Amino acid sequence: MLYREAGQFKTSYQADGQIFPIMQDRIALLALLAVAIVFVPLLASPYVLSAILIPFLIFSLAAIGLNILTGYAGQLSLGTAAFMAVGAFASYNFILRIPGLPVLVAFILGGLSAALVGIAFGLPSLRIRGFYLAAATLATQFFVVWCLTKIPYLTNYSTSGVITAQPIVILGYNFDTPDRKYLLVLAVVAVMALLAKNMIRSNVGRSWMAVRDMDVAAEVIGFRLMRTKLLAFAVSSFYCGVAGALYAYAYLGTVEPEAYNLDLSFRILFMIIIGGVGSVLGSFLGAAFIVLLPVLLNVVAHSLALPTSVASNLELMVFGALIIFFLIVEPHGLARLWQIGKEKLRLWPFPH
Amino acid sequence: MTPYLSVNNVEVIYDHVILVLKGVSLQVPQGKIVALLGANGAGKSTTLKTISTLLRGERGDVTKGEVQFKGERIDQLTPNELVRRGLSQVMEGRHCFGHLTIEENLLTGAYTRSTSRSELKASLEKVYHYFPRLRERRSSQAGYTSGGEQQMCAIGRALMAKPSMILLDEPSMGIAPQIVEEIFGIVKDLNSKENVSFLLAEQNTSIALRYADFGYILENGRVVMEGAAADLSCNEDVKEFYLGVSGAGRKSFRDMKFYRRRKRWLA
Amino acid sequence: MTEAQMQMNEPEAHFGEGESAARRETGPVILDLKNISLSFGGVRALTDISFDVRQHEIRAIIGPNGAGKSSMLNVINGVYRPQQGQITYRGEVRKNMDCHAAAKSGIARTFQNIALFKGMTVLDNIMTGRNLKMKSNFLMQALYWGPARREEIAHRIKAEEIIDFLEIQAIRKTPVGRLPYGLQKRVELGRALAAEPEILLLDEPMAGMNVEEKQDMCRFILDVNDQFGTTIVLIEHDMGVVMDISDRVVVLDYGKKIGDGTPDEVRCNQDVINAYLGVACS
Amino acid sequence: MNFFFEVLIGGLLSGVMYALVAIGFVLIYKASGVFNFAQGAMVYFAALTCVGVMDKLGVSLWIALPITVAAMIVLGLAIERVVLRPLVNQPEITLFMATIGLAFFIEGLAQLMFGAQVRKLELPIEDVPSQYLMEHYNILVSQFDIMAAAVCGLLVTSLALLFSKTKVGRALRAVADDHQAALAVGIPLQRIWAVLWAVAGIVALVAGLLWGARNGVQFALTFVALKALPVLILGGFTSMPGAIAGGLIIGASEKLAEVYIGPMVGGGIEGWFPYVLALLFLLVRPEGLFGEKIIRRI
Amino acid sequence: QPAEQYIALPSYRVGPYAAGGSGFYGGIIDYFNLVNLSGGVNGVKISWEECETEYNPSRGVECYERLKTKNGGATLVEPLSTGVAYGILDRLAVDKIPMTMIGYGRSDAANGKVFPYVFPLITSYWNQAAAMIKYLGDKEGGMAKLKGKKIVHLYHDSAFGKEPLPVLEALSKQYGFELIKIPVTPPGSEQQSQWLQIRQAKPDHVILWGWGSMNAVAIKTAQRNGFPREKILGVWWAGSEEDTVPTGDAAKGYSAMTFNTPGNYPVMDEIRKKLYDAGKGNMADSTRIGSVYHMRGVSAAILWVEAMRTAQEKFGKGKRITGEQMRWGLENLNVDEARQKSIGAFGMLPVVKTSCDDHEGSGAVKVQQWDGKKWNAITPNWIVGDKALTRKLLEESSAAYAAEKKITPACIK
Ligand SMILES: Nc1ncnc2c1ncn2[C@@H]1O[C@H](COP(=O)(O)OP(=O)(O)OP(=O)(O)O)[C@@H](O)[C@H]1O
Ligand SMILES: Nc1ncnc2c1ncn2[C@@H]1O[C@H](COP(=O)(O)OP(=O)(O)OP(=O)(O)O)[C@@H](O)[C@H]1O
Ligand SMILES: [Mg+2]
Ligand SMILES: [Mg+2]
Repeated sequence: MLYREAGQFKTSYQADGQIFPIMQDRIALLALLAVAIVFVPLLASPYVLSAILIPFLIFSLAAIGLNILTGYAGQLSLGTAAFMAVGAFASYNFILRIPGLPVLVAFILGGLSAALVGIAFGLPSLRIRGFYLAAATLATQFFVVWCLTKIPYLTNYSTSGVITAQPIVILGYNFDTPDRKYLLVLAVVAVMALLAKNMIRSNVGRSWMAVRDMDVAAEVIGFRLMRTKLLAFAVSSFYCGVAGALYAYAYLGTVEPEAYNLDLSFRILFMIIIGGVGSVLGSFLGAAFIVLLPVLLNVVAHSLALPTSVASNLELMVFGALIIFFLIVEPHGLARLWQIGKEKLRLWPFPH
Repeated sequence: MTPYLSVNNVEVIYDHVILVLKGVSLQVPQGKIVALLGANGAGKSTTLKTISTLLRGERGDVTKGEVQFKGERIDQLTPNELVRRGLSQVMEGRHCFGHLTIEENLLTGAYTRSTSRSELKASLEKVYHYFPRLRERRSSQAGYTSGGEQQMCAIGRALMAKPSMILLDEPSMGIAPQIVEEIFGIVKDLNSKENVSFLLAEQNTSIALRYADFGYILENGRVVMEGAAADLSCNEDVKEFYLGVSGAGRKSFRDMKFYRRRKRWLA
Repeated sequence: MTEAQMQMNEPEAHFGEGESAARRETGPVILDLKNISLSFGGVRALTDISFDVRQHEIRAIIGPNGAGKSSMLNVINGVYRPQQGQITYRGEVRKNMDCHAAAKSGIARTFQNIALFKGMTVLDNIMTGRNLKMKSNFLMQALYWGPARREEIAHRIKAEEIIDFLEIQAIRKTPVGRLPYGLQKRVELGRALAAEPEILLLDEPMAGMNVEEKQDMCRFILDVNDQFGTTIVLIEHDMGVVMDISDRVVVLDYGKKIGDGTPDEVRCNQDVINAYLGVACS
Repeated sequence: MNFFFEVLIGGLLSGVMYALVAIGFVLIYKASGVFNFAQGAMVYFAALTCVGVMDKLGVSLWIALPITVAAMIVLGLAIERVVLRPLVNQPEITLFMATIGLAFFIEGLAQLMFGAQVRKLELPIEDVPSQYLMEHYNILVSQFDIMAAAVCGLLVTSLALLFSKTKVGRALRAVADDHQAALAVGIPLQRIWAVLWAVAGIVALVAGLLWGARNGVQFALTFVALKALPVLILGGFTSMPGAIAGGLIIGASEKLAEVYIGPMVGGGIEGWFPYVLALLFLLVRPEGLFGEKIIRRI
Repeated sequence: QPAEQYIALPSYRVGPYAAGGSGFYGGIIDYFNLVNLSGGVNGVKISWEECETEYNPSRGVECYERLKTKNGGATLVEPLSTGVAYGILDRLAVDKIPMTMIGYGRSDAANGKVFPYVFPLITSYWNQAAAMIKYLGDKEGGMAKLKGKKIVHLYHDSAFGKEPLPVLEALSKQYGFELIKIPVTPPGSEQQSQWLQIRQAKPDHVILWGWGSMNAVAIKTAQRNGFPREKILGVWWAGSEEDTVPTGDAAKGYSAMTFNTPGNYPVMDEIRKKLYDAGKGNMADSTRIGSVYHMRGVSAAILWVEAMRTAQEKFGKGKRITGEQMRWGLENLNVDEARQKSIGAFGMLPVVKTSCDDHEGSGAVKVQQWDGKKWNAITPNWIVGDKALTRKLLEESSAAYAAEKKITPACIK
């Protein structure tokens, strides 16, 4: 009986348009944020911070980016990692070449560069659809990584094409320990997730979803396909670009272009599909799932004391099997599962 | 007499939470036409999908009750098995195979039959005879044909399986009045000549009751009324809400009153 | 020949007999189609069709299946480009429409095979109808602040009016994919209305409804027509509805126009009876 | 000029090898609308099973082959039962995703059974330049490639006939359009899918044998799927002949590009060039050369 | 309970590089077990934990972070993956855990003043490249004979393949041979066009700078195009059984670099006898004992164990040493011939002697050739290339890194 909508009347459309119309949800979210900001850095070990939470947040951000494109605007993309790479390498170059440029501004510029690349590679989406487009986005993936290995300027003429992220210093404050990095990433991700939520509940978001659900009808209603799709590509790439920059600066440190390979694109794609296509919450759930599951499996496999090669292969198999299992249980992802859970809770204790 | 098809106290839930059918029971005797009437969202299509076991693909679950066809339980069978046993469904909303031509669409309908080429040809001819428009469009991809043509195609496709019982979901939707009459003519024809039984969900109540032997009225997932078709069409409420006639005969759509009296069965 | 005659006859026909026509005022011609021809490969969907629509009238298009009715609507709002012909809309002559321009100049429509945005809620679907009226840019929307927020709320109020009007308050937050067919049609009408169109094109808005629901739908259509003066072009197979609510009727068959006039005229036109109605007028 | 022809022919023949993998994709896509990302893993699985059986049981290729065919059939049946059946009528992307999960599973399974080390696979035909062509035309073509081309042609012809001429073929195309309606007309989706995936498994085996003999049986075989993708989009997901045509075009042009354009831009363009080429093609024909048009009608 | 020396092994045993990973880590663990059987390092047993990285940087970092704090803290780490190594490079100095990069990674990391915690032991890519040219020169009959020759550098188009370019280019200028660079896009499962180009160019030598499946394909494609394998010289990542066996006879006559002399050694016999015969071997497939990757793993483990010994001598025999002390041990390593003999690995690897300036410790390599069944060393002596040149490059490159990272180069005492 704790989770009830009843009795919470909305007296204005403004109140009804809130991101979390149910009060319990709002309280829960605020509590979660408070914990994430205050308690987590105090209590979590550096391992949890730097090996679990930071990548989780970064991947969530990239997943939100991909979700904007694939989940909301319906354009299946396999080139996420390429946009992340653009973000990272562009940020690196901006900081390198513009002395005194604030790091956050560099991240934004990196994101914008990714957005430009996104627009360029989004152009074909006006004609190409579905899996054809997905396969075509691989062109982005391979081409961008190729450019990064081929153009020495981009890697500051490092012989092997590897870049080393500069220290993150904001207003003289050095974000060098796991907890500081964590807080920075958390702030960026929280703000950007909020912005994404806002976009999705206003006209841009609706235009994306309209194009996704039925592009001909969307056009008849007055949305411009080109503008809508390209905007989706731009915004999505921007998100991925910032995520890519964080991936380099707050997580890996020293990176080669190969770190942004197809594999990464696929991992982000898993996240949104497992988490829930077309759901910001799903991006987080999916990222958590994909980051945690292998760790969990690894730990379990070790505790079983299996021979390592058997354990590794079993891990892979269980990972694949779990993906399938979750899809069968709920094809719309963890976010839907969550939602159904809430609906059940709302009806509780009556079954229907 | 055991009914040909019987649905006993079926309860259906979509998505684990949305309860749609709340204990529906109905019977179709052999060789009869039974109409299933009801407002939008009453659960007619859901009932038909429950019978043809197509619910599984739409994340619907039958949580209670059972369905029997020719005296056997069928709720666990596959649709393929059902079609083989003679139970075909025409789905709501056409569902033609867009990339196949009209003729190929029709031929897939005969998938379960292992017949000679000439027999197949005869069946095809019969469908073309019923729907001359299809003959003209036989080699166009179904995805490009008009709404009505697709509807005809869907009905024709079900006929190709030579079923002994057909579930028809809104056959008249989007069809020109003349053809609607023809479709019902075909239904009657098959029913009387080939002893095919029908369960039809239909919104065009007047014509449905005209051709049916028996009718059920579904509201909010419950059967609220059942009876011989003739009796139903005399019922005051049915007349007012489903046939659009009340005391003073048929009313123009132009001068509808804004407030209506409550249906008696809701009382 | 007959076609030309009919066009000549129209004004009188309009204000002549027929109680419905007499009672209603319609304005000047707002949309005029001349000699439209459209074919797909070998299929001639429309052959040399001309007709007009007057402001504030309810214009029905009827005809057998595959006659080209939906294609006609598609031509009017720019989904299909006719090979020949000319469209005059509000005095402007064009060879063909372009979807976006049509929407912008006040043409809205519903579709025969419902074309709602399946993954969105009813409210969001209706809000999409208002997109052309939204001005704030996407950065403001992302911040959801100031003008963008005010705008969103203003439009929300409009959308709620439509929801009230169509009596679908209870389902506003339901994803449309889950709704029964009839309600989806209603939502689609709502989405079209949200654009506050000048001309509303309705493609079989009452298919798959029972009489009660059709009555509701008719009431909505008539109300829109009355209250907002919206011109309506309607395709429908239910002759009861067509004859009762439309001012003038065009009849198509095999892509050709075989009749045009008031419901009563059309009902007694022998060509129309042969091709479509099947029953002689009483 | 001779060099040009060598590059061209070499490219065409590589293209055939790509097509071999693409056929497996097309088979499944055309017949069920599933974009099977596990095709590469199946190729690896098939080849590894074959050499693994030879190794572990110490039998010859001719005995290992039927055993592997049986294994692929079992795999196909299992996939239908466990993965596809519960996912009937789900969105394309969900099915696509499921095949990625499947790919992981199959890769893990294969390595678990037969180990991760690289093995050699020797077919009775050697991968050396054909003497005959060398002497008579002074053109260098491996006899292995000629055989691969023949096998590929045979597969494509028979599968294309299956689709266009038989009742099952028609049913398969119907399934790809609309699962629910296919069920409604009584097409036994499950049985058909099982058969189909078994056949796809056998096609994967053929590809696996040829690729494995060429490159060694190793994990990297799963990557040949990446080579097949541009072939697919160029030829069209739904066309068997498209797979061949796409393969030839991609193979030839990527080789020519690498040799003649590559040096100008620093080389290594083979990775993205086929994709960009396919993309350009798609701009003209969004469904690939021979793919079925995507129907967008309202 | 006696203290254990804990080592973190972010390994990979699935995925495209599983063959190499399982051999290498198998070798390491086999040697650890062997040492533990005889009582450990002065009584200190070695413990270790593996974590599957799938050769993927982000999983590798997670593994590192997870492993590093276990069992009282890791004192050494070896990911055998350039990407993973880069991902944890910055963390090492903070965590005070040394990392070895045996035969891979950035060559300039040999400068201990800039990379105090990184040890590209035995030899780096730059020294390998220099040694390759030295070998080719000797084969031609003197470095002067290289003038006018054509050498193709067929490389994996990634950081790894591009790493030797500065050295090769400098040497090409110095000796006047023509260097033709032909990249292969990873994973390199199709190389027809590259080999046609090579055939067209008619080079005197081809350097095969490949990794993973690319190598077998290269050899096979060379055969298809009738290019003699004798003219191909691979790097040490292209010189294992995994690269040649799958090609069948095609690899006969192909040679490659190595830092292990193929052959049998007492230490390998011991592993065979004490571990595998007792069913305690780490590798599933016992035919792979003594394979290139396996031996490479054993060599790595030998060096680590020697570093522990060295450190224990300074910081207390029989005590568990810390990461910092391990770092010191690695930096003051001296595995000379006598030491090798006593281990039972004489000649199996070059003499390794490290210092703060030189974290590499050797730079010597051998060339081995595939006879269709196994690898045989074809250079009796260890080859060392132009070390002055590589030293110069190393200074420049590490100085640039230090500047970028704002590090003041200095030796840690
Ligand atoms: N896939 C689904 N998921 C959730 N709810 C559904 C689904 N399909 C149908 N429903 C709900 O089930 C109820 C009954 O729907 P059904 O389609 O059976 O009605 P119907 O009587 O056929 O209506 P109509 O006359 O409009 O076709 C409706 O309220 C609908 O919202
Ligand atoms: N995009 C298209 N490509 C090919 N043929 C088309 C296309 N659109 C319509 N047609 C054909 O044009 C003809 C007219 O179709 P239209 O949809 O306009 O019919 P309609 O009058 O709306 O029929 P219904 O009442 O059945 O909806 C049909 O025969 C149809 O097959
Ligand atoms: Mg229905
Ligand atoms: Mg129509």
